[in-house]
This record gives sequence, structure tokens and C-alpha cells, in this order.
Amino acid sequence: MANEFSVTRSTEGEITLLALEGFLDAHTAPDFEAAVQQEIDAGHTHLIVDAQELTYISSAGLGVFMGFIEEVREAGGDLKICGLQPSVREVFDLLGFDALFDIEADRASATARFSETPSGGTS
Amino acid sequence: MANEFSVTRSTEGEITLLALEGFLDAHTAPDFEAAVQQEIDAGHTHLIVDAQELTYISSAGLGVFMGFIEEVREAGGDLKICGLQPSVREVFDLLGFDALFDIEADRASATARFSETPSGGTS
Amino acid sequence: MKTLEQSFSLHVPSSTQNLVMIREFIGRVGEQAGLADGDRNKLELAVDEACCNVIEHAYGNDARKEVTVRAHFDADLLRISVIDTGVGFEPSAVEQPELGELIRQRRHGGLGMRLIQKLMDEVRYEIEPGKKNELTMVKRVRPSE
Amino acid sequence: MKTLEQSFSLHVPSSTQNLVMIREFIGRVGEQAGLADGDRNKLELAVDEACCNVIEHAYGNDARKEVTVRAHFDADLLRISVIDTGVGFEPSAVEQPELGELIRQRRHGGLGMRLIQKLMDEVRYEIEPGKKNELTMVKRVRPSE
Ligand SMILES: Nc1ncnc2c1ncn2[C@@H]1O[C@H](COP(=O)(O)OP(=O)(O)O)[C@@H](O)[C@H]1O
Ligand SMILES: Nc1ncnc2c1ncn2[C@@H]1O[C@H](COP(=O)(O)OP(=O)(O)O)[C@@H](O)[C@H]1O
Repeated sequence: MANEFSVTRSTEGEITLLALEGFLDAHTAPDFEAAVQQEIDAGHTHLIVDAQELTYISSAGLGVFMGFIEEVREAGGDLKICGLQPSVREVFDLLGFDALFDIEADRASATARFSETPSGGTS
Repeated sequence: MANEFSVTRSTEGEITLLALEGFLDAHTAPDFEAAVQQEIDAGHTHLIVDAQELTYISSAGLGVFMGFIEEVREAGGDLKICGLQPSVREVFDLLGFDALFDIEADRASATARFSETPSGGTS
Repeated sequence: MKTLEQSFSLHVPSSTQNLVMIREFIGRVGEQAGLADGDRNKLELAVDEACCNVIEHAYGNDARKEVTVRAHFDADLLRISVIDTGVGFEPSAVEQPELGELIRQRRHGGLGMRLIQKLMDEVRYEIEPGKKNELTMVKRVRPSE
Repeated sequence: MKTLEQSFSLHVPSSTQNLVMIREFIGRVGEQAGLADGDRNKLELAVDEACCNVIEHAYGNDARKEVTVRAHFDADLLRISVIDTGVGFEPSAVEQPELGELIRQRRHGGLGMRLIQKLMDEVRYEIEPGKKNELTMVKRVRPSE
């Protein structure tokens, strides 16, 4: 099951991009959680998760977004989400994430949102 | 399970090419069997099976090759096989098909073999 | 296409490693039952959530325990049961705070049960702690009208 | 990586439609047992052949019957059993003509049992007609030396 989920990190100015690939379930969520924790520990709070290559998410994956969003926003940053495939987007919407998270179409618009509203989203 | 196996037919002079895609198991072998039977019924006995896109074969699939080869050769034709992926080739070899069938690397060499030895293979 | 009744079952060790296998199994069952792609995705997710709860809560991540997934369908209905012999719980007593509240509490979970409810047409728990806890979920194969 | 013993089982209606599901199941088991890709392919093929024989010969293509596939592994050995309650047969009495002979007879089959033998490290039949016929196949996880 080695390569069925991965997080790839890159930076663009003060923004950290985390690109997810594969499926994010209760088995792989700890990897994603560790990746976000590492950014926070390093003081990086302008985070964009690019989910273009993410094919599946369960509530364990959503839990990572939930668990960190307050902390990141309190520190003046945000955890924005972009590139969701329709079937994955549906799960976010079903649970009301669209009202509480800043979900953008792509990296460009997510990046642009950081200059508009530096301390986060629609909350 | 609709699209997990398909046979695509084309012709090149007196040769009929049957391109296989997906997996050939006991569930899908009848489709392949019907396709070969149709050629024989139409008097087409110069057959090349192109297995480049075939990802899996079980003995039910091999049975189609076994069951028709004598008839086709007696009629002055052959049933040549080309493009086998290594994992599929391994199954042919394990059962000794390499000694009794004309297995070629690609369509070009399979086609060329028909001009060399019109009535079939290494038998 | 299929009207014959059919039954399937899968038994696996209680570990999140086996969620992929469970989803593949359920996806194939859904396919054979004639579910559309969208409904099949929902089914896979609901069963994943149900099994996660068993693995984490019923068995406390003890991989020596076993999770059972049963499926049964006819032309109209697909019924899936997820069965454990773990601690059990009182489903009606589980509080389900809103997402905003969960976020304020910095919770990393608490969405599974409501997700199952939203994804399936019917959901029923039968709990006998330590003996047999069964979550039965129904999906209609054809829209009823 | 895994040294824990693990057991899995799958029960499906006796139909070739379910071969994909059986192969996916066995592929995932092989993966968790730590088999290399090549060995996993062999395992999937051997189990496919065993199940085909049950579907066709033990149950005569009666889809109301059930095929059981059990898997058990530890760090060294992966053991798969395919179980039916069908007619049974005497494996040692089955003639296995050479491929050239099968071709001359225009046979469309007769390769399954020998293929299983070639693909697996150990093969054993236990036959009790109408009660329980079990084909057990073993694959070594690490080359023994
Ligand atoms: N199968 C189960 N066995 C025991 N307790 C359960 C089970 N399913 C759910 N629960 C209880 O219900 C609570 C809510 O479950 P859920 O909504 O899925 O969120 P989460 O699992 O993320 O906590 C769990 O925290 C647990 O206490
Ligand atoms: N599980 C089984 N139950 C009953 N008979 C079987 C079983 N497996 C094999 N046989 C018998 O052994 C013969 C040889 O099987 P095999 O080598 O797999 O070739 P094939 O299935 O193509 O005939 C079958 O034709 C059948 O008579």
C-alpha cells in the first residue's frame, strides 16, 4: 500500500503548498496530519492544500482540516483548500465545510486570496 | 464490469487483427471466443491477436487459443499472437504455448511471418 | 440487469490497513447491484466510516480482532451490515455538535456517524455489547417513486 | 514488515462475475503479506483458477451456491484455501494430457490444475463430496534457503 497516498511540499513566498495525491482515509490521515503539524511547528501558517490529485477522502481526512484550522487562523494564517475533484468536493459540502473553509478552484486563486484576506477565509 | 475486456477488429489485406484489451478470464473468454468464431465462420483464417493492451490472462483465455488453432491451421491459416506484456507472456510460457504457437514481438513481425510461412507457425 | 438475490461477505483483521480492501469489495458489490458511480462512491465512504468506527471505538485498534462486512442485494435494495463483537455503545446518546462547534473545540473527528446518515437511505444499529454489534445500512438501487 | 499472523476470508456467489472481486481481494492479501509483484500475480492467477474450477465443476455454474476463499499468513507463509460444498472429485484421477495432445483434441480447457501446481509452492486437496471440498495452496513469503 506504499504509494497510495502522498503529500508533496513546496513554497511560494510565505505560502506553503501541500499537494495531496491518492486517498486520504483513516490509514493515511496521520501522514497528512504530521505534514501540517510540521509546518505549524516551523511557524508556517499560510497554508494551501492542493487536492487536485486526491481521489478519495473520508472523515478521518476531513478531521485534519478541522483540527488545525483554528490554530492557524489565530496565528494570523489560514488553511485554504483548492483543486477538489467533484466526488471529493461533494464530501466537503455534505458536511458544511464550504461555509467554514476557504475552498478555491485552483492554486492561483487560493494564493490570490492570501493577499486579499491575510488572516483567513470566510470565517 | 462493462468495460474491463474488449476485442477490437481490423483488417490488413487478408489478415484479420484482433486487438485485446483488459483482462481475459473465465468471465470474458466467451467474448473472445465469439470473436474468433465469427472470423472462422466468415472464412478468415489469417488471424493475429494483438495482446499489447491485455493485462491479465487465465487458462480460460488460453483455452480459446488452444481450441481454434488446429482448425485454423488445417484451413491453411494461423492464429498468431503478438505484443504480450511480460506478466501475460509468463503464463503462455509456463504452459508451453511458446513451443506450439507463433508468438511474435509486434504486429509487423506477426504480419511478416504470414508471408514467410503461410500455413502457420512453428508446429 | 441482475434480479437474482445475491449475498457476499468479507472478514478482515481490525486495522485501517484493510480499509482499501473493504472499499474495493464494497465497490464491486455496488457495481454488481447496479448502482451508478455516484452512489457507489457514497456506499464505499459510508462503509469505510462504519468500519473505521469499529476499528477505533469498538475494538480500540486491536488488530487481533475481526471486522465483518456483509452485503445482500436484489433488484431494488442493497443492504450492508458491518458487524463487530466489541464494546458497543448507545448510538442515540452520541452528541453530534455542529461542524463550527467541533472546530472551536479543535476536535479531529466526530463526523463519521452523520456522514453515514447522509450517504445512505436507511441506517440502523443493533447493539449487544461484547456479543454482536451490527450497523445495517440500506441503499435503494432504483429511485423509488 | 508484518510479522503478526493475519486471517481474511471472502464469501461470494459462485459466478465468474465475481472473479475480479476475488482477484482484487487476494492481491490485497498478497500485498499485506509482503509478496513481491511477480508472486502476487501468480497468487491471483492460482486462486482465479481454483475458483473457476469450483464455479464450473463443483457447482456446475449454479450461482445460488457460494465460494469461500480463506487466507492466512505470517512472516514466512501465505496459505490460501478455496472451499466448496459441491460434487467433489478425485484429483489424482484427473488425466493431464500434454498441451500438444489437448490441442489435437481441440480441447478448450484442461490447464487449470497444472497451472495452480506451477504457480504455488504447495498444493493440497481435501475432498468430502457434498460436504466440504478444500483446495489449500501455499506460497512462501521469503525464499527459503
Ligand atoms: N462502532 C462503534 N463502537 C463504539 N462506539 C462507537 C462506534 N461508532 C461510533 N461510536 C461512538 O460515537 C462517537 C461518534 O462517532 P463518529 O460520529 O463516527 O465520530 P468519530 O469516530 O470521529 O469520533 C465516537 O467517538 C464513539 O464514541
Ligand atoms: N473443484 C473441482 N470440483 C470438481 N471437479 C474438478 C474441480 N477442479 C477440477 N476438477 C476436474 O478436473 C478436471 C481438470 O481441471 P483443470 O485442469 O482445471 O481443467 P479444466 O477446468 O479446464 O477442465 C476438470 O475438467 C474437472 O473434471
